Amino acid sequence: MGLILDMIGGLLLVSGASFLLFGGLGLVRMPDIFNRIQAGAKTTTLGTLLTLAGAACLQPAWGLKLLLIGVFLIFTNPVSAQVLANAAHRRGTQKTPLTKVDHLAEDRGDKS
Amino acid sequence: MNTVMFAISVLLAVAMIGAAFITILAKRPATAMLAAGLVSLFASVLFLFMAAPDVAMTEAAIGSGLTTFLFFFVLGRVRGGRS
Amino acid sequence: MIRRFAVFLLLLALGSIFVNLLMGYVPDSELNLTARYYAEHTAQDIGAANIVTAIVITYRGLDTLGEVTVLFLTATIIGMVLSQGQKHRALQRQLPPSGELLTTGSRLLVPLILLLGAYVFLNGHLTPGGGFQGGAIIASAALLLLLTDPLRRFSHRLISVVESVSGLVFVASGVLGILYAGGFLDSRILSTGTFGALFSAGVIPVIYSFVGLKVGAEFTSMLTNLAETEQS
Amino acid sequence: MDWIAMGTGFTLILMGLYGALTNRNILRIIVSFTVADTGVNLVLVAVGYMHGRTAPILDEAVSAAQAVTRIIDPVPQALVLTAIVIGLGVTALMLTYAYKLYEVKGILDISKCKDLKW
Amino acid sequence: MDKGKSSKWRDTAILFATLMLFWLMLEGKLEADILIVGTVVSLVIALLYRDGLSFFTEFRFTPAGIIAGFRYYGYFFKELFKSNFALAAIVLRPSLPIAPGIVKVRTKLKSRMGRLMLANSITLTPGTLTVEMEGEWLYIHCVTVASADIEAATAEIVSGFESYLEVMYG
Amino acid sequence: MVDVLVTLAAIIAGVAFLLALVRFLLGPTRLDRVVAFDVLTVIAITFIVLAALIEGRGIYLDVALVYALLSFLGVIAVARYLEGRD
Repeated sequence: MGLILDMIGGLLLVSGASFLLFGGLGLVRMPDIFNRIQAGAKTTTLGTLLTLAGAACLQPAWGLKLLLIGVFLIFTNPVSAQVLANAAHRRGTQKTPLTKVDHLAEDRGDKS
Repeated sequence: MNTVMFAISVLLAVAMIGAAFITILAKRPATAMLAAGLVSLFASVLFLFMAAPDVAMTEAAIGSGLTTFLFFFVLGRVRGGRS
Repeated sequence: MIRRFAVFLLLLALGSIFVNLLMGYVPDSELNLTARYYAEHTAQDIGAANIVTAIVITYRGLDTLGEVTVLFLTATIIGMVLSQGQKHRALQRQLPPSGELLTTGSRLLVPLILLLGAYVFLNGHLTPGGGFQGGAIIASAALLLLLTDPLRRFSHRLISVVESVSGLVFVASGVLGILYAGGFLDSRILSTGTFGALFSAGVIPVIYSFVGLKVGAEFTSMLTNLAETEQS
Repeated sequence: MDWIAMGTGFTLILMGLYGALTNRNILRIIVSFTVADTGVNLVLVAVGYMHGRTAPILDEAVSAAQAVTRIIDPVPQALVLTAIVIGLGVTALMLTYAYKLYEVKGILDISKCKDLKW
Repeated sequence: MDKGKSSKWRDTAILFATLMLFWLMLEGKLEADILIVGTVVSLVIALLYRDGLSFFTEFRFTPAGIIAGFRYYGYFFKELFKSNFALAAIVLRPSLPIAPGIVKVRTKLKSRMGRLMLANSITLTPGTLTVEMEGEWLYIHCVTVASADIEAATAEIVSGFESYLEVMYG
Repeated sequence: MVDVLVTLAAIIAGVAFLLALVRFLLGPTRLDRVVAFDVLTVIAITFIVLAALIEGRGIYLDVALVYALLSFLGVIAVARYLEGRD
């Protein structure tokens, strides 16, 4: 039983790290800042959550503290991503030419 | 098993030196400050690897959090008045 | 040009000294005498699980008192420097109002950050952390409030009251150490308790809590002083 | 690991000093100082590190009886703890004076401050 | 929002309970001294920072609300996994098939926590990122824009979470 | 067997770290660097958890907790500064 739990924990660790890797790859490959924020925010959240779950499988005694770190991450990561995206939009950062629509810019333009 | 942590420390050391290069060479002060925060962040992880969790926590809370903020605060004031 | 050359020369000399130091460095394989004493005696004498805390608060308590004093002086000097003559140049920077999400998020997170700070300094004798880290975390909560609403003002009175009361408690417990235990800042005026419990290690948790409050108040006053330069 | 940390620390000190001595923008000088500060702390902690030992905190993993053979030197850590906190105080003070200088003179370039030049 | 005095006190009580829960999770033990200190600390924070919100501030403690909460988290983690695999597929493909854009969608939620949770969930789910929230309008950046029409985008992005959150928070 | 998996996880996380570092070094705008900073902080949390597993010390997790809360603050401070001036 313990061995199976250990194996599950190890596999969760590896899959969490792989999601981090996808995040890093997305960060390098994506063409503009909004897409980079998307790659950064999502994959790091899930990757870290999986890593924490894996650690909890390997050391069940640490479960509560790991859960707490996970809760904090779920609430801080999207907020910082949103603030960053908002700042980027307010600064009028260059968007990739692939961009199709931008309702926010249209509405902002109307107001000011 | 310790080789893993050794390898990560080498990685962190390289990253710290790279970030320090950005700090002293960057054109804009804001970039330099961000890179200094990054140096402090990696130093904190390295402290933890050297079995000093107290120091790591101090460096994370003070070096990476408050110092970076203080710099940006003053930078905002200084540039805001120029216009 | 000549200045750059001088700098280069200086750094070269310093670098050669460093290389010498690095080459000649032999890591210890045994603890030295002081560290061995601390490692052997902390658990029985002080009752603190975190030896660094025992050193900071009890064995080297005077240094900590000096450190807190230096921080207090720094905060005071910053307040004095910034309070003079800020009228003649009104620095108006239009920071746009923060979005609804950041406002709600900060109202959600600030109590948790405060709780984490309290946890860090109350458990300074058991887990990593202590008054300085906890104080910095509490100041970060104030910082998050300032970032969300740049025009927010904290009560200076509250900050200075918290600061002076904590300083007084710190010194008073040191004096009580002279009266009831071995000397200034001896932590054994309360019983050491069972090893590993929250109420243990004598007066260390009390002192560290007040150090945490004091450091938090000092950092917050630095931040607010800087923040208030915006207004005039 | 201590070699790496020590070497990195020395490199950071040198780079921070280089930045502080060659830059003219006062904010850049202060940033370089913090980098050198971090380097000094790294060297100090690396001096206290010993191979194969763990953090000086006693819990289930390290009992009080085996502390002498299992933990690393706690004294440099206590020292560095103080150094980091005071470092923030010093940085805050420097930044305040930089701000004041800007407020009074309207410049950040240190080479243009010739009042006290001899 | 018209907040009465009793509702303010209710918020404080809920904040206190949440802080107490977090304190116990942080300590990981249940002993008398920990409970005493935790009560004091949570009480001081809850009374000092009266603006504080907690995860349960506007939560409806009805059976339907609690069931919706559990189902919401199940749905949320399913979407989180889906979003990550979708992003990995995009990133790993050499041609990088993206067509980004910022679209505008509408939400019916009124409570602050519900709106925050909605925005956070949208940020963490497939190819979407909340950029700004103004009144009933949400501006969302999408990696691949399906349709620029407001109603269609609302149905596609928001409605899945909104149905649960509406029951939970209102 | 578990050791091998933990090592593998550390290697993969290290590669991710390097990629994020590349974005920090290149980053055309400052906000790109901030995004990279955010990602690097979160990867540092993974490193801390791995170190705690390897050393077998649960107390290291407290540091990860402080990281999770304070990295957020650094990012918000920089983002708010960059938002304020244009």
